[in-house]
Amino acid sequence: MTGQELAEWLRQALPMLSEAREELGDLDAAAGDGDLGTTVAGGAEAVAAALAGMASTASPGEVLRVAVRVFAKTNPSSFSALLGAGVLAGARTLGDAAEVDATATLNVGRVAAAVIAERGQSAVGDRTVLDALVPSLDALAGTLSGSRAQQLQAMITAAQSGTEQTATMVPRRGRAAWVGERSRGFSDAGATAYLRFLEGLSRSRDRS
Amino acid sequence: MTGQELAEWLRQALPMLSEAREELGDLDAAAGDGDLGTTVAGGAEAVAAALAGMASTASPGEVLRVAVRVFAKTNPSSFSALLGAGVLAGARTLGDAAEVDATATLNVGRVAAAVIAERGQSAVGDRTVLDALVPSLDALAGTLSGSRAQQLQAMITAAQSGTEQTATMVPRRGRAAWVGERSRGFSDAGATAYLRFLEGLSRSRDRS
Amino acid sequence: MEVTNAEHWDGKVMKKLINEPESFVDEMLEGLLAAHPAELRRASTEERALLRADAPVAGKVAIVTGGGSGHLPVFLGFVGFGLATGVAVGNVFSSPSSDAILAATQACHGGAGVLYLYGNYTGDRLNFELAAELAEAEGIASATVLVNDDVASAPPDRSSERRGVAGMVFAFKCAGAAAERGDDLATVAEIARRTVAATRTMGVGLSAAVVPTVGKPTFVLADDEMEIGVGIHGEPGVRRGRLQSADAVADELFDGVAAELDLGVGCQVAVLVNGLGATPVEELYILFRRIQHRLDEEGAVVHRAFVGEYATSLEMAGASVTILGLDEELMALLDAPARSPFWRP
Amino acid sequence: MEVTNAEHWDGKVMKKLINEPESFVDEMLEGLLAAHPAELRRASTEERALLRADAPVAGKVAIVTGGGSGHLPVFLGFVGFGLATGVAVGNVFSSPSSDAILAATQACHGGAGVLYLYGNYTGDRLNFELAAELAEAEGIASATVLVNDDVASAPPDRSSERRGVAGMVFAFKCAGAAAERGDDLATVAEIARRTVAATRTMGVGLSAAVVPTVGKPTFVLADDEMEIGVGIHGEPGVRRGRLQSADAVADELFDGVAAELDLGVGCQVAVLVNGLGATPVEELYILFRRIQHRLDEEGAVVHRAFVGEYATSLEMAGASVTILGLDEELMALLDAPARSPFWRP
Ligand SMILES: Nc1ncnc2c1ncn2[C@@H]1O[C@H](COP(=O)(O)OP(=O)(O)O)[C@@H](O)[C@H]1O
Ligand SMILES: Nc1ncnc2c1ncn2[C@@H]1O[C@H](COP(=O)(O)OP(=O)(O)O)[C@@H](O)[C@H]1O
Ligand SMILES: [Mg+2]
Ligand SMILES: [Mg+2]
Ligand SMILES: [Mg+2]
Ligand SMILES: [Mg+2]
Repeated sequence: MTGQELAEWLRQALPMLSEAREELGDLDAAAGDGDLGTTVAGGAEAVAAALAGMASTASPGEVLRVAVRVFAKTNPSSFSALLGAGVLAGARTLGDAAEVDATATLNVGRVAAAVIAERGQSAVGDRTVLDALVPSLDALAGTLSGSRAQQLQAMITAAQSGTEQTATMVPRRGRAAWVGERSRGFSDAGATAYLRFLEGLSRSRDRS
Repeated sequence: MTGQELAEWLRQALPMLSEAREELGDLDAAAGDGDLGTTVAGGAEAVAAALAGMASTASPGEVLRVAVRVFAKTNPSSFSALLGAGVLAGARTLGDAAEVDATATLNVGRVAAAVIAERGQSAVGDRTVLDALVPSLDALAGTLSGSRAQQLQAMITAAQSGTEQTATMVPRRGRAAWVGERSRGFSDAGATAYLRFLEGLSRSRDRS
Repeated sequence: MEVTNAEHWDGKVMKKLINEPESFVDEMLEGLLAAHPAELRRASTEERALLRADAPVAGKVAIVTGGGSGHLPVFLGFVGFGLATGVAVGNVFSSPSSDAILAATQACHGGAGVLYLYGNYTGDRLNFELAAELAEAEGIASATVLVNDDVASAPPDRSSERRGVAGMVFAFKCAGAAAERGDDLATVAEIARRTVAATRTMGVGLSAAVVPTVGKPTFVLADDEMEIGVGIHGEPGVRRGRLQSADAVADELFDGVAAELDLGVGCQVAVLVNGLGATPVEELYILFRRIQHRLDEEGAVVHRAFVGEYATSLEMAGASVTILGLDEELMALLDAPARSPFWRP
Repeated sequence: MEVTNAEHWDGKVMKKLINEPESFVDEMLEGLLAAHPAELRRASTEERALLRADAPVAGKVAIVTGGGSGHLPVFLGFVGFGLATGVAVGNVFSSPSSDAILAATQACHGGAGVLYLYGNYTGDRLNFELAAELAEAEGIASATVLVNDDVASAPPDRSSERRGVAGMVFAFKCAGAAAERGDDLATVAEIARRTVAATRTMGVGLSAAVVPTVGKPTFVLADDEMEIGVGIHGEPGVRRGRLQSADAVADELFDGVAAELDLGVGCQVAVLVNGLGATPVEELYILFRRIQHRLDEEGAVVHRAFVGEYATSLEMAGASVTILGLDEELMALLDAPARSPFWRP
């Protein structure tokens, strides 16, 4: 996939995040301060605008860098700062390569997850975005030889089950940690945001 | 009637004003700031306590002076200040006389109404307590030869009709004046308070 | 411990951090005096009369104010150096007693007379007049200036009936500075009168206050309504309408106020955007932004801006806009030093 | 003109004096800078970085703070002489960007290093850390002190996870005074750390705030409920219960705070009773009254009391109680002169 194709794919996936504004806000409110809907939906809209204005010659790494910088800057927060640091580091693994494939994507994801865990001092099981991200990368690793549609489906299935499990976890990181037991029954907002993003990518792919 | 009889009569009449707390508050809120329920009910309770503690030898003038001073001091406001100034001046006409009759009462009322009108720069028709007070004094003047029950009934009838008429008047005095047309349909709170007081006197008389 | 303050209306509860509603004012005063012992004290003869700690100030005109509680910082927040000398404190939204006014007068009088400076409300006027008569009988000379800055409370030709709202802050400040610099009673009164004459205010209410002893709101606004011209006791305003944007509201308040002031190019003004209680100060700055734009259009110069809570109505949501047209002398008096627990120099 | 800010929930409308929810912060800043032009300015490189007008102050340690909007006077109200030097402004209840923090850092740096002093929130920490790295690369030395005064947000053994609330006001004041008197970076940081270590806060919420871009409350309390231990973003507290009397609430907050302080006979403390936004200051004084009684019982001496709005949560009703245990040096720093649009000397 070229940079231009990646930009277009992302651009069509982002409206899914706008649609999730209220869901994400409510989930974040159940455990934290309720701003994640604004962070994610507002960020997605800004990113879509930035991508629309990008040169068609941009590399996939460049596309990711621009997208995540705009996302992190639009509505700074824990989620966008962690995601920003993670994806920026991940995008560095792509260098200036003109194309990106599933293996390269997996690298980006692994690095991003590691940076998020390090900066956030968090791990799988702490009720964060990592509980959806890490299993989805494992699923991608298991379907590297499959079609893109198969890969995405496997990632979604894994992220979905990871996200559902967060509803049973007691949060240990971020604002949600103070709430403890109270958030039980609600999925983690960041994990849900990531799941919706994957679903957006899948919907965008189906359309094109 | 002796001072002691007057004190007892008043004391038994005052609970009627406590019962009217909400009605008076609501009426005052429709046109002003809604505090008349507190002023009148709170004042009545304080007066009842003060009367209970009075020497049995107090003259009717003394009873009135103590009652109205306590009333004015407990919850200072337009109504209590006007009533205070009016009744204090009225009570002065009684001197140290050991008894008070209907004619003397009429004098007290006339003086009180005049002082209220002067201090309040108001007249009958301005949608104030005067619209109940003045007609009720006229009624008393017309039944001076009747029984006390007849006098009181005539006063109530006149005060009632005067109070009802205030609902059609545009206020020209006090906080209510700013509301203008808006208060139409609601009786004046101060006039209603006076009417309830007369009703309390009648109820108290029936009981004793 | 069960709550004692749970009056119900429409299924709602009075949600306040209070004890017995009847002790609201006295407990508030106790807390206030404990918090500011170096700045405020009570008159020895009366609980509801408060003074700046160094009163009486010998040889200077004393300014005595007062009114109902529930408007902090008004009234007692404006007792201090370069401001009012003493205050008589009423129940919530009710006049102080003439006893309290007289006690404040006696304790404040420094031999140069007393200016009574307060809002134009019948109840307050009646009690202040009575106290003034009694003080007079004791040989204390006094003058009275009523603040009537609220343009929404009566038309211009009946402006003497207008109520006093947030604009009284400017009157305290200018008259207080005049008294502090040693002006005589007639001059201090003239300054107060001049300040009031050049001050106009108009407010908007978004929700009503609940008086503790009443236990339910004085008025009810629908969820999308505002009351333009509301008074600081929740008195109904000039119209009730659908909630509008901050800029549209600021325009309506500005127009009401500016219509009666002489705002020419280069004229100097002081602006006060006042919160009524529950409205965040962030919103007040959004209102001020528009007022500043409008004044820029007129060519008027904002000499000083005040944005915050100065005259509140308990937990009412809403705001008011006050403009004071300044001459050279008022400008100097406004800038003169002053200090109270609620006023920063 | 129709209102643009009428999001509905449960049949209710967001009742605010705002324009487009998205412009809330920028319009607020525009109004604020217009109102206080002599005291505050923007960094030339970044709209969301504000500085005291005379920054950088050569040779003195700069203090840079920041955080989400919606808490006025926190954060930007504590930028001024004897307080913080600059501030990075985030969206409502959200972290400022690292760009804004870096811009504030560059514009504030007077050659003696920068102290980052802000509340302990993950998002803020991540962005401040990034900015600190970038500033470091430009040769700007920095130290960081996180404020974590809220006892309700984590147990004592996990106090490093606690969030920063109203107590940060004391940290700004003491560290700001240290910087102003010329202390070096290590000393200013030590003062800040010492202040934070001696500061504890606990709050109560009676109603929730509505973030303009969200349009509905972050949480919903029943009409007779309160949230003990609520955070300044409306984060749930330690327990939810029936509304209680002011004295009972003050006792619960005092007990939570005092348990971790060494309040002996004769010890000196500063007390802050802070309003969260919609609660009338009268009620804060009623709370303070009880806190004063409790401190009297302990034999502690209230060196200074602050009662009012310092760290708010938009229109949330509620309050918090902060106590700072003072040593000789902190006492002097707390009393040192300071000035900002929100801080009176
Ligand atoms: N320390 C952390 N490590 C990993 N993920 C985190 C961490 N803290 C928060 N998150 C993720 O971010 C989401 C909340 O993001 P956001 O609302 O931006 O936080 P905040 O409002 O506290 O700044 C959580 O649902 C979680 O998925
Ligand atoms: N100027 C006046 N003259 C005569 N009566 C008046 C005057 N002003 C008010 N009142 C009476 O007092 C009542 C209101 O009293 P109150 O609630 O104490 O006034 P406020 O709240 O304005 O101090 C009115 O209903 C009216 O009957
Ligand atoms: Mg959040
Ligand atoms: Mg009234
Ligand atoms: Mg308030
Ligand atoms: Mg407020």
